[in-house]
Amino acid sequence: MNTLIYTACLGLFGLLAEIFNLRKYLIPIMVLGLAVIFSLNLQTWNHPETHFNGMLTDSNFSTAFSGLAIFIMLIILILAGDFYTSSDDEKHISDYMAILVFTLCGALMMFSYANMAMLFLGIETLSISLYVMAGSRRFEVKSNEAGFKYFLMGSFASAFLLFGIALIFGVTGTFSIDGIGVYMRAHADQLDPLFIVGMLLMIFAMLFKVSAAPFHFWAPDVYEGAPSLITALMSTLVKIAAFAAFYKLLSVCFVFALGKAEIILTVSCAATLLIGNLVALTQDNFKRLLAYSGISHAGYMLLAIISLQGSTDSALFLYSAGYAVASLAAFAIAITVFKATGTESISGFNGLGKKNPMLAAGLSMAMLSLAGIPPFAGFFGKYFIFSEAMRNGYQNLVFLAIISSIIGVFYYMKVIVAMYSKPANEFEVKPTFSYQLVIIVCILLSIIIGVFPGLFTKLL
Amino acid sequence: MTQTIIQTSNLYLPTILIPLLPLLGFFINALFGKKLGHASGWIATAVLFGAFACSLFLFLNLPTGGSETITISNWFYFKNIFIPFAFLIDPLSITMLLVITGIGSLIHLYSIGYMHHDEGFSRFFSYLNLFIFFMLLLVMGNNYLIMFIGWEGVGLCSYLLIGFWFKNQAFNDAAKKAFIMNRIGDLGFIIGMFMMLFYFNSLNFDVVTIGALKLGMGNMTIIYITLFLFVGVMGKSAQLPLYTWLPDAMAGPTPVSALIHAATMVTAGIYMIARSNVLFSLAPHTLDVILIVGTATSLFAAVIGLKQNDIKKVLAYSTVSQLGLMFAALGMGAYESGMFHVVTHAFFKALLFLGAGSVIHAMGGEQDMRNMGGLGKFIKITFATFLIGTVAISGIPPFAGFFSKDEILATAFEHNKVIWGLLSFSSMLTAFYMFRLVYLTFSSSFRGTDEVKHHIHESPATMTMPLIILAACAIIAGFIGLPTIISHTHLFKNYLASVFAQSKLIMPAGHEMSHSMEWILVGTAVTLALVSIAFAYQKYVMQKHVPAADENVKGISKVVANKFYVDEIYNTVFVKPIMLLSDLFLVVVDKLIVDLLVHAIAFITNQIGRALRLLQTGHVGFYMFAMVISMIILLAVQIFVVI
Amino acid sequence: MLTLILLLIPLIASILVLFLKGESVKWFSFFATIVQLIFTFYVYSVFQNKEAAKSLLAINIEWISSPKINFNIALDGMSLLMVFLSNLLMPLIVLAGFNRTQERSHIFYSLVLLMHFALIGVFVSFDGFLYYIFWELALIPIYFISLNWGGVNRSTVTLKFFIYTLAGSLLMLFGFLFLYWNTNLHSLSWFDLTVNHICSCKQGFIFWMFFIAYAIKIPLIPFHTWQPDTYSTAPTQGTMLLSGIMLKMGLYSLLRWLLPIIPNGVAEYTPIAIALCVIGVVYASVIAIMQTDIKKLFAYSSIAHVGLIAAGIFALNMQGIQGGLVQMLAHGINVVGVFYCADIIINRTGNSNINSLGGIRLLAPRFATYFIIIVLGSVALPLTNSFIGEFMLLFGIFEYNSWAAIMAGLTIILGAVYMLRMYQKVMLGDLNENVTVFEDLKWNEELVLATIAILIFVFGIFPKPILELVEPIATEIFKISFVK
Amino acid sequence: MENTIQAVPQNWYLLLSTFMFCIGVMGVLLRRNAIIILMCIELMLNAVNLLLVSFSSYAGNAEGQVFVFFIMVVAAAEVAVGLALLVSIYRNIASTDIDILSKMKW
Repeated sequence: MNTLIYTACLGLFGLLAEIFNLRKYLIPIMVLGLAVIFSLNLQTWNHPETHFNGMLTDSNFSTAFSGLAIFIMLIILILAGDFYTSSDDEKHISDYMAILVFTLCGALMMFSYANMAMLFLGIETLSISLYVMAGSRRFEVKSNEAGFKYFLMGSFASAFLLFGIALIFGVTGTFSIDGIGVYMRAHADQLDPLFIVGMLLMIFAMLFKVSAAPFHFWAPDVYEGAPSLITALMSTLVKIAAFAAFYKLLSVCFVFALGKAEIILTVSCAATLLIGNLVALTQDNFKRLLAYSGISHAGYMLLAIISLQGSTDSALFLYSAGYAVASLAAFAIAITVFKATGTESISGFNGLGKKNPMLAAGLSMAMLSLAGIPPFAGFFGKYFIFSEAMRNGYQNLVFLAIISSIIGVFYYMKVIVAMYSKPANEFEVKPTFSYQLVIIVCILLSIIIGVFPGLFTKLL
Repeated sequence: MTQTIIQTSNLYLPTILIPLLPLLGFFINALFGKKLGHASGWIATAVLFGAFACSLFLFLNLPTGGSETITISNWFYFKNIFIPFAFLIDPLSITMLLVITGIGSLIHLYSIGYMHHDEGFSRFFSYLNLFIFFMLLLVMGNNYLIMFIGWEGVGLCSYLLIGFWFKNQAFNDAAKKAFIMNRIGDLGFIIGMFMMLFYFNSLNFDVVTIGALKLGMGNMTIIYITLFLFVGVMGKSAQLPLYTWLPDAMAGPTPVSALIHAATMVTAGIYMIARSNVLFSLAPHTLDVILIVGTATSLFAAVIGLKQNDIKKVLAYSTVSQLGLMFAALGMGAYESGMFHVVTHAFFKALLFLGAGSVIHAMGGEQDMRNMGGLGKFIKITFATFLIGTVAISGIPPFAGFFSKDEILATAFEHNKVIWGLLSFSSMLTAFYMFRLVYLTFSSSFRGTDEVKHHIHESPATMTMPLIILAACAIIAGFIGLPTIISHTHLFKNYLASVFAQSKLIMPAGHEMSHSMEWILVGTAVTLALVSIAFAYQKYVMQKHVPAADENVKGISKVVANKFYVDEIYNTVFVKPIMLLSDLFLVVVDKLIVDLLVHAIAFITNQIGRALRLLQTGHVGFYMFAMVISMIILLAVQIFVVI
Repeated sequence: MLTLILLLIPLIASILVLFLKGESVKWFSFFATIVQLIFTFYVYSVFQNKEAAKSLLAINIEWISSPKINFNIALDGMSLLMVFLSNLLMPLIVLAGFNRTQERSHIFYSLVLLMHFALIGVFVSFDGFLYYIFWELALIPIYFISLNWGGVNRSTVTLKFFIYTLAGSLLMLFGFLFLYWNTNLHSLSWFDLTVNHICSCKQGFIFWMFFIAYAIKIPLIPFHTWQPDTYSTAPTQGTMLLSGIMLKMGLYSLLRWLLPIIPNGVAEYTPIAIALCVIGVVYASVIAIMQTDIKKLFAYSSIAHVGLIAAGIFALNMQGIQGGLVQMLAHGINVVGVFYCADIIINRTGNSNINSLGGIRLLAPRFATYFIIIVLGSVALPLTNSFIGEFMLLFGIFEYNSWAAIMAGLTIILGAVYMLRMYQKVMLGDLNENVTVFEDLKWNEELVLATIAILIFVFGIFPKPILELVEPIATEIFKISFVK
Repeated sequence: MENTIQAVPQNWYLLLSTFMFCIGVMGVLLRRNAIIILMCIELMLNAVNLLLVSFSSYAGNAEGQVFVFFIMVVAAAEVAVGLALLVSIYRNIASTDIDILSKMKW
């Protein structure tokens, strides 16, 4: 709870910084602040507490995911320093920073909500900030389009979420997720149809938020159009927050009625895996490629959501962490390359292996991690999720996931092949210090998670 | 699981020295040959004489009818099967040892002169030594696997030596052909060994023999084993249908032809059957097969020999024919007769080849008899020794070939009259084409160019010495096996008796042939030989007939001269289809079917991706529409299917 | 502990080599591999002393608690043989590169050593999951080696190779997961899996998951199409790694992770597996006969040879298993030899078409001698290393089915056909106009080839130590996997 | 205790708000003008509000009504952001037709 408050304060400070003319020092201060918050967050470890009359709860689940989210935001803020360099950006830097931190607030709420209201608020805080950030390149039509598409579809989906919440409230008379859970346990065999419809509507809305097929349409367009840094944010923090919220929703509220949603979840999971991987095969734009890859990752994570038993939560966490570090490394490198070459196409990476071997090696490792190849974190995430799904008897889905991972390797390799075997283009690519730092840290983390996955699975 | 055997036998040292000496010679020549120059030839010859001395030692010291197993090590084992590295010394192997080391050392000596000007001098001797090593392993091993090592090893050396002049691709082709044809046989040998392993759990000769005796007469297992072994033999001893490599093998230097392709290696098959005599005796059907194959080969090769013009090719076909004769003997269960012919044949055929080598040496490399003639005047020693060899092979008493051949023919007469007729006919042909060879080469006048004529000279002493020794042997060797009509002690048979004792028990010999009958047979054989010699004399000396140039040969002669087109038939039936199959596999199966399938999967996946991609139209209206529609469908499915 | 050191030496060397430059890179790598080799001999001496071995060689600590994964490494005869093979070949592979100049050689050798690490890991892992990690890890360095230092068309070829093998291994992963949750011990430890078999009704399914993975890696037809292209495109040292050691992973895995784990499944599908292997032997041999590209020819010949090994293993008898192990060692040595010879030829003449080569023996007699020895080794001439193995394998197949043995035995003939044809066209005859100069061997090349030639004879003449090394474990595997 | 809200049976509220919600959805799907779509989304939210209020009233539980306030606040924020985005789009492409916004696809 404290984490949330401090983060909100940090956001406010960002807004106020403009007044004190602190633009120059803003990012370091924010980064420092987040680092402090990160360590404060650790204090809630093993101190489960409930706040605000049961609106928020701190649990190890929320602490772990909060830590991850804060870490991601930390990285994003470090990257932001060298990302927002144009004069227009300079002017708005404090706004951007503040909104980014508010995004984090939304995510934190989504991790620790204990009430539908907080879930809704969290999602909306997160989303609204992102609508703004996605459209923040005011003079670029692409950015506008991305922001507006995201906004339209996001609020459309929110309406379904709300309608679902309302129906559930109507049946159970409470917004508390524990209360709903208790109701469900009591009425597991004869559930009110209204309740089921409400639950399904909520699931649909959450599927939208995690960009699962067939509600994934927004993701590629928005990822492509949004500024690269925001794409990085969306593909990591937002996705993880949505999944954590979704997981919590299902595991606390709906766990006894999951049979009623099984077909939807299974179909969605399968479709997400296939669509994400298959369409990604044909992409030339790197961001769009990562968007589809993100969709496919949503498919794998859905597998964890479907299994929802035993240590699925730690599997999900490990997967999220692995996915996040790899994605961040990939985006950090991609942003550098985009800046140097002025194109977001994969051809921009041509010959990177010769021009800047370290960068190429980093991206290769990131790609291998995303593709799920040991010893990188991505592999272990997948492994645990598959293992959990297998344990709970979803062999066919696991098999499908395996097949789609094979497909997935194709397009990750496409990038690697471009870097190492295509003739180099003339642009010089040189990452700034902060980017180098981020890349090294993320890759190292990816390997560390890969070599000692036990450290992370024991967290939950 | 290991057995330790302490050797106390006084035969141990000479036994292991026999193969070790040539091996040592090989290493010296292979590693330091370049530096040694011509000394390497002498070293190679010396080690072989050493081996010969050791063999003689064994011959003298092994008690009559005894046998000794000399174990070097337990080579390896798996399951309950132990394969020792051990040598078996008994009369049979000593016979072979003497032939190999004796004739081998003479041929080495001869080679010093013959190869004197060749740049690969030391290489040649290293190969020869290696060959002797493997050949010795072949005949000394106490189990089939050691025999097989030698068996394949001699094949390798044959390959290396046939293709000795590797600049010439035709020679290389011949070498390759020899190796591959031998390998076809080797597969049969290996399968035979597997069957022995499977049924007897051992490859040792004694164990296998005991096991086979337990299975009894006419058991299908033994028939299969022996048939497979015989496939191996067909390859190594150039029997129908795997004989075609031997004439081609004449591409190698002539001493090689003498040593490998006449005296020793090609008789390995006879040795193997003689060694496994109990097995074969227990499989009468296999013996019939051997008899038929041997007879057919003998006749077939003899016919082809009639029309060959290359001096070495004639000898090669004669070798094939003689080998056929030996197999016919084996097929009738007359193992001693077969072995006897091996020995005598080794002498006179080595002599003939070396003589031919001397001729070729004199002619400066020319091998076509049409370009020779009248050489008797120029190279007298060669002529004289060659003539002795020819008389011996033709079966004129009292030369060596007569005795051994007569023994076989006599057995054949007893066994089956048709076979006897065919073999006699083949012998007659042999006498004819051998004398044809002699007349064309040595009598009448020289047909070559003046330049060549000027060059003709007698070979050096290193070459003529072996010729003389071999000629002497070719004259006297037959006396170790005098027929019963002359003497009652058949030295050779008695010496080998212990080896074939068990076979004799299994298939008792027929009644003793009457002396008068045998005299008639001898008379017939000699008469036939003399008639064909006379016929040859009439045609090639009186009429001075010279074979026509290749393009003028017509009709049946053409077919014969072209070896019945067997090579061409093999080419069309086996080689071409395999090449075609290879291309088919690569282009159709590999590239088109398998790889296409792999690529098709990738392609289809990609196409599905492309199709699905179009769903992403970019219109936010469509997106929301799709969302709602899929929501409705999913809801409907969920509600109506589950609830 | 010793096993761990064995595992760590290459890993540490792989990291250290990144900081070096120039010639020192090669020397350091060579030094590291030699140290590793010497250490292997030490381990072997410890291993011979069976009592001490158990505690010194095995490590078993928990790595991840759920799903339970242990860091379980150990050595038995089979592992030691494979480790020995890797460590024997590694110095040769490094040495082979001494007279070649490579861009960014420190990365190259780092990858080579990393590969070494992964390969050792595969052979010493006794936990299925750990094994899987190393199995996959081995793929990455070789992929980058081929991609970066490969020849023409490298991006497509290596991609195909990567995806193909990865597809196989993911199926294997599925198999492992299935195994884990469907056995009642919930453990992937080899020692548990071999005792506690999964219900035989599910074994057939797992068999295919594993079999396809291994069939791709080995490769058996019809999963082999990645191999000829990859072998001919990869840089020589990569090809040596791939053919010499990496494909042994597949064969080793058949013995370690297929036969004893799911004996019933194996027994059920053995006929199909053997049929595939034997057809592969003949098929690949026949293709090799008409190949003109020297590296592809060797690639197909390798398919034939490993097909034979796999067939022998699937024959499920002692001589098949033991012969397979012996032959793995032999094939590893020979195949590295032939590919190195091919590389020397291609490097000197710039030509890999056997029809436009010829007469090299005239210019390089020493090379010719080594080459023929290696060629004879690979056609399994007696007293060379592959003879005993091939003999036992064929006998194993024979015991299973005599017709299969006769079919597989055709390799004896066909092997001679294509190998001698190749040798004749490349080395013999008169000089081809494309070959004008051909320098005889350099010191490092001679050292490599001489070592290989000596090894060919040493293992051919003294097979007993190897057979004895693998006998206990082969017996164990045979006992477990033999189903009536 | 009767109150004005409860003068109407609860199911009617449910039907009405579902109906309103569906009108909103149809509007979003069928109209092409961004502003009208925005309005339709507001309509959907209001349908939810109505539903929550009625449920809250029938259950005698004020939580629902509190929730409505949250929704209203969020909706206001959303509209503000949405309109701002719309303005900047209008500046760039001089249109509010959502179909023109299809630069990014496939």
